[in-house]
Amino acid sequence: MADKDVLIDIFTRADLIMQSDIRFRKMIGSGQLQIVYYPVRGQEVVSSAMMAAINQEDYLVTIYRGLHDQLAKGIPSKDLWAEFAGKVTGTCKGKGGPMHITHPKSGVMVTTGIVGSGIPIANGLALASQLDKDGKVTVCCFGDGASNIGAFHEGLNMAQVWKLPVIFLCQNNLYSEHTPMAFATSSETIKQRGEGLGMRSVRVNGNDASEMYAAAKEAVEYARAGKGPTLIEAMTFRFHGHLLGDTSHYIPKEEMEQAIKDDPMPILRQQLLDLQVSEADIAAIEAKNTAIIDEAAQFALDSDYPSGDEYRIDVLDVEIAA
Amino acid sequence: MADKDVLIDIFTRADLIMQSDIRFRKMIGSGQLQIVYYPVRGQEVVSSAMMAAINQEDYLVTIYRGLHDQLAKGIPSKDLWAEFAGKVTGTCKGKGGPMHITHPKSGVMVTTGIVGSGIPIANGLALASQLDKDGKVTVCCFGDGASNIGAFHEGLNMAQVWKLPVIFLCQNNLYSEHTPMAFATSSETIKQRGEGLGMRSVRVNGNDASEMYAAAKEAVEYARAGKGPTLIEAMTFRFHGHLLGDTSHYIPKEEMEQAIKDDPMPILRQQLLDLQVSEADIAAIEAKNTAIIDEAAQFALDSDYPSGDEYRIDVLDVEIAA
Amino acid sequence: MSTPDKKEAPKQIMFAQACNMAMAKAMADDPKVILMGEDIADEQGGGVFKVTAGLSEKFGTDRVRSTPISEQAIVGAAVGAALVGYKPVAEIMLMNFITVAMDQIVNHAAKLRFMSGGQTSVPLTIRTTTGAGTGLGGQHSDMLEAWLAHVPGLKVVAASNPADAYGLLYSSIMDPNPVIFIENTPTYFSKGPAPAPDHVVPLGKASVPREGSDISLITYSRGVGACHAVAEKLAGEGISCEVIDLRTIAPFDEETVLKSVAKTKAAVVVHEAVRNFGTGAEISSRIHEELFSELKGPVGRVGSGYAPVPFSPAIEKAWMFSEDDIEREIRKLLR
Amino acid sequence: MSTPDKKEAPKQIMFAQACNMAMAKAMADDPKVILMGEDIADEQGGGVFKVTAGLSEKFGTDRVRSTPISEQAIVGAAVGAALVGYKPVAEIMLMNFITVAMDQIVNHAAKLRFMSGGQTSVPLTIRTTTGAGTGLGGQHSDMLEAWLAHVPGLKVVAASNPADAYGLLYSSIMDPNPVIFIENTPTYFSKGPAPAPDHVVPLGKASVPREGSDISLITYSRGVGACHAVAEKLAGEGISCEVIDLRTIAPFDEETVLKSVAKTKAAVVVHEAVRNFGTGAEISSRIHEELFSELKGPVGRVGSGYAPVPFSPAIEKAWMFSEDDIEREIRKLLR
Ligand SMILES: Cc1ncc(C[n+]2csc(CCOP(=O)(O)OP(=O)(O)O)c2C)c(N)n1
Ligand SMILES: Cc1ncc(C[n+]2csc(CCOP(=O)(O)OP(=O)(O)O)c2C)c(N)n1
Ligand SMILES: [Mg+2]
Ligand SMILES: [Mg+2]
Repeated sequence: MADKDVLIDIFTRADLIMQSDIRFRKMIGSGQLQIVYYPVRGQEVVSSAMMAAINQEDYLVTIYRGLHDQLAKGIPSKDLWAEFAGKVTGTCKGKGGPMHITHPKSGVMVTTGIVGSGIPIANGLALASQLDKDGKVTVCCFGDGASNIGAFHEGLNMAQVWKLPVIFLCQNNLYSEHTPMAFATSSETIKQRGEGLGMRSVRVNGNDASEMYAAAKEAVEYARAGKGPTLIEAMTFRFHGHLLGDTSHYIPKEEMEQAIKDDPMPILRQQLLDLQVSEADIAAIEAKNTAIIDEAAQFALDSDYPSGDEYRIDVLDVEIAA
Repeated sequence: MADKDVLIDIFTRADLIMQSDIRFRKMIGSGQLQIVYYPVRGQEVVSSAMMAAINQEDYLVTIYRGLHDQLAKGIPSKDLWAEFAGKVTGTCKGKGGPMHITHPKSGVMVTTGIVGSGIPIANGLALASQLDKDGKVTVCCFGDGASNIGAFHEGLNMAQVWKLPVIFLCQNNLYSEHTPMAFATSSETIKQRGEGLGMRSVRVNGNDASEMYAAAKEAVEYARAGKGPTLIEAMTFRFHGHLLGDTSHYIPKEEMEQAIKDDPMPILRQQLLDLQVSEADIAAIEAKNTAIIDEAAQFALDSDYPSGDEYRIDVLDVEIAA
Repeated sequence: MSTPDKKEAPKQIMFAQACNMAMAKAMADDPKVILMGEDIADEQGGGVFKVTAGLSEKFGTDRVRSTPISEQAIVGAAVGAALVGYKPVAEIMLMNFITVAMDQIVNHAAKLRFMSGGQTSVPLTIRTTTGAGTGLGGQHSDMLEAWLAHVPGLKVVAASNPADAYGLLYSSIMDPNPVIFIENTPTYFSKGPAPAPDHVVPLGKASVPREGSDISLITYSRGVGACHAVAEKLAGEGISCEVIDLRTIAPFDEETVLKSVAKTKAAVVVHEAVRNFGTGAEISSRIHEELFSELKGPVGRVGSGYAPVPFSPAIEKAWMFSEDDIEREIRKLLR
Repeated sequence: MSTPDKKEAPKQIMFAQACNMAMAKAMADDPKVILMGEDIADEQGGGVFKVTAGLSEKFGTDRVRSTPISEQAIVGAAVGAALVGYKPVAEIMLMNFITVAMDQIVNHAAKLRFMSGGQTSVPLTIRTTTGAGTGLGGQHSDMLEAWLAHVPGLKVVAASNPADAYGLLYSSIMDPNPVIFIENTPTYFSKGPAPAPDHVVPLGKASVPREGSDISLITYSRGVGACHAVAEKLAGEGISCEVIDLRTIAPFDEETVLKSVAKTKAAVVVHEAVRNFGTGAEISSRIHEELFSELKGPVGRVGSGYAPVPFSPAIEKAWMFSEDDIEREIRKLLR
């Protein structure tokens, strides 16, 4: 079991993620926001525990389903919400949107919408750290389905050959879009693929804060010590389908019921109570998160859209003539 | 030890390959042929034993370094030599050249110059056989370096998920161009990568005719029985560098000396003698092969080049207007 | 999903439905037609846009195969099966994802017939969809047809309405050459007259959905709707626009294009793809090369701006080709 | 291999050598310049064409990194390092191999600056080489610059002589944008005057290696040599050709091109790439759009035929763009 304050830290991040996910789905459902949204409910603890084990200067590369990773890594909610809403006050001035959230100040270097493509890029960030000897690690998040694409293989091989300080965090939620893992994946585990590539690989219950945190810490120390990359296969689940509107029809009823029983959030909350964190203290954390989201959502709604001409800016270093 | 007649069969193919390779290098060296050539000397037994275990109707997909595979599979030497020479009498009317030898009559469906790209295509051939229940197997040849590219990973995963009747023959000659395997490959073996993908995988001395033949036979039976693919990592060596002109400066002297000691051809020849195949019978096989090559080489030199207009034919099903 | 053998086809059908019907007919007509793609079988939802819905139930999962997320493996398997007599239809979910499969498409599908001296061929169809305007952002909206049009050995097809989609997709599947069939996500669910079950549209033939005398608007896919709208508007002012729907982008129907422009003596080429180095440049060049002396003025080109597809609606709209752009080009020419 | 700091540079150097010297200078000037590619370090031979020979010995294998055969991983690693201040130079051995790396090039290198709202940038250079005419066949000879020119956010550069190669490659490496630097295998070992060590050629600026008054020949890479040869020949007949070497293909130097054609009133665009949907179409279209009424006739285009690159010399020659093609287009215009 991780220390109390570590678990509080993880819970604080995870609760912000959970509440943000709920709020996004609510606002999209009510039409206040019109965006394609990839729910993260159920995967909060994986990224919260991972990011609790690294620092702000460390790098993160993630994917379209990245809200949990981005918030856990520390992107200010206002900037993130504004970007989701396509506002000029967003992290990317509204040009990238939810699928391309970027915020170097928080170490969030790339969010990609192409399955697997973050992996080779993460190597480059890690290579820079290795050459600069700046002690940073790079965390690269992707899903189980991504382990079937070529970039995964090329990226892991290169990272291992070069002993790069990178952590490949495969968030195995057992489904890629509507495809169950076993249907499209030749190996029983993703861990096994990392081992096949000669990489230090572990498989953990990503929904258990302490277990996930321990695995993350170990991988981070391993990387910072210059020993090379680790593949962490973190078992988790997504409760609201691939993207909002997905009815999860393809998920067997029993599987869903079990997953809900194993929902990491109430479990982690109970763990805090068991560690004598008072209901009041927990409620205070939750209230603070609610306030952050209230402010961020309002900020996003109130902010202006960028002007159309913005499309000529940031294509190259110089503005493109109209 | 494989049966005598099997070994004779393998030797007959392997000797044709060895003599052809020697002749090609001679004719290129003397300027009679001006082509980029990828020597196969040293890898004769791997493909001869593999192809001795399958039939003419079975499919082969191979690579730029494919002369040994193509001859072992049974492409008539005249057609092959003429294509190497870019003549209209060649397998591909001179349009493909050495790097794209194709001869469906012999089951040689694709020769590609792109590392790893034959693997996904081999799956398609095997899928057709699986759907047609025609009992054919597809053999897909590639090198150790190809195991670092994405297509290898995607292809093996799909083949295993679909249990395709395909045999992935990785001819591990320990080098990719001037790069030793260990320098660029994160795992100690290629076999290990197949296992990481949940595939039946074996590693054999591809230069030992009996061992290679046994592994091939097993894989073929496994595939024909509908059990799925096999990855065979066949250890071998190439004596004349990546392409003709390569001095092999990057190969340690001792390694090269040991490889020459282990040259599969004299060893296989001696095995025949040990099995009471007479020197005269062996000499007859060699003489027959020499005659085949004499005729093929002459045919290639005597044949005409295709006419320039040929470039408008075979682009689409209909001829392109000038 | 209705399929051709249903007694009477609906009067109006959606674009996505037309594609579904074309595949159903092709599969019914030829047992060698098989489908591969991510989540395309009914167990996996019948395609993210439901374009293949019902087909695996009807024809079985041997012929309608959901795949791993492996575009190289998908296209490669389709190429291999095509080499030995199958007519595979590979779905690349979104056009931006062809970037991971370009080797199989360009170095293999397009070239194997030629490099084998005609011994083999690749009767493969790659279906993919794309299109901006709905906030999918920089990696899910690109129109990349210009790349494929530049590759000898590939045919590139894009329909502008359900009936054409039905007739063109069927022809693409039956064509002995590799064909890239480009669908348009934003108009997947817009309706049009249903085709007769035996409706076929030949590849390489453009259509002239609107005849006119003052100027030729040459376009395809979603550009056709935009050109129609502008033509309607300008008709009020007595400007008569002829609209040419290329339908096959490469090799394109020069005869129909040149015949039209020889008549109108003016042309604007319109597409959603980025204007710079887009397909419009080739079409414009061919018109100038053949009809230079007869033209009222230079062929106009309309395309989207020089930028990745922006996410925020305001920027996306400003970046994207528009009816205003088309109108401006027309007026520039006819002023 | 000589490097800039050698006392006196040789009078004549080879193209490959110029590229080597440019990388050596960039690495000496900026510690953030690193090289990655297959077999590029000296242990692995210093590159299959020896273009990087000596660099790992000089700058160490931390900065000159031989890689696995993994083009996606190579370009991806270069993108990642570029995001945090490095100026990586990734070598893709042959241009056909970019087909396996197009996702990293197009969806990432070209777009990350824009999608991040300018928070990040990708000062990356991708060196690659290609070119037909030496019997390398269908998968090792393609000129694919038209694809990359169509991608907003990428610069595409090609030099026609050693001095330009030196000055352009140096500028490409130092440029804050992703640049594709296209070398030409068949002319790697042809010589030209050596540049001064501090010779720099700005991106986006074409050169006018030969002035003329009757017609403008607009070209790049190997097309420049061919245009010079034809210009020489026709000079004898009193036909005066101006040769424009674009040097940067995208975004290209419209000002220089239009200024030249405004003077000569006639133009032919020449490149080795397949003519259909090639870069020549964009350049031709831009000229027509800006100078239509001043032109003697339609801009001519010369490119290679609509086919994969054939292996057999006889077919390859017939397929490939040629001096005869250029001459024919010129005469067609000036007759
Ligand atoms: C190269 C590529 N192919 C297909 C897609 C479409 N797609 C987006 S998400 C997804 C499923 C990915 O599943 P997984 O990797 O398990 O991540 P998860 O969504 O479960 O978090 C697919 C197929 C894509 N974005 N990129
Ligand atoms: C995608 C791609 N990248 C690079 C190359 C250049 N190349 C040709 S052969 C080769 C080495 C391949 O080594 P290996 O797979 O071990 O096969 P071998 O040549 O040893 O038989 C390389 C890098 C290529 N043809 N295709
Ligand atoms: Mg998943
Ligand atoms: Mg090898």
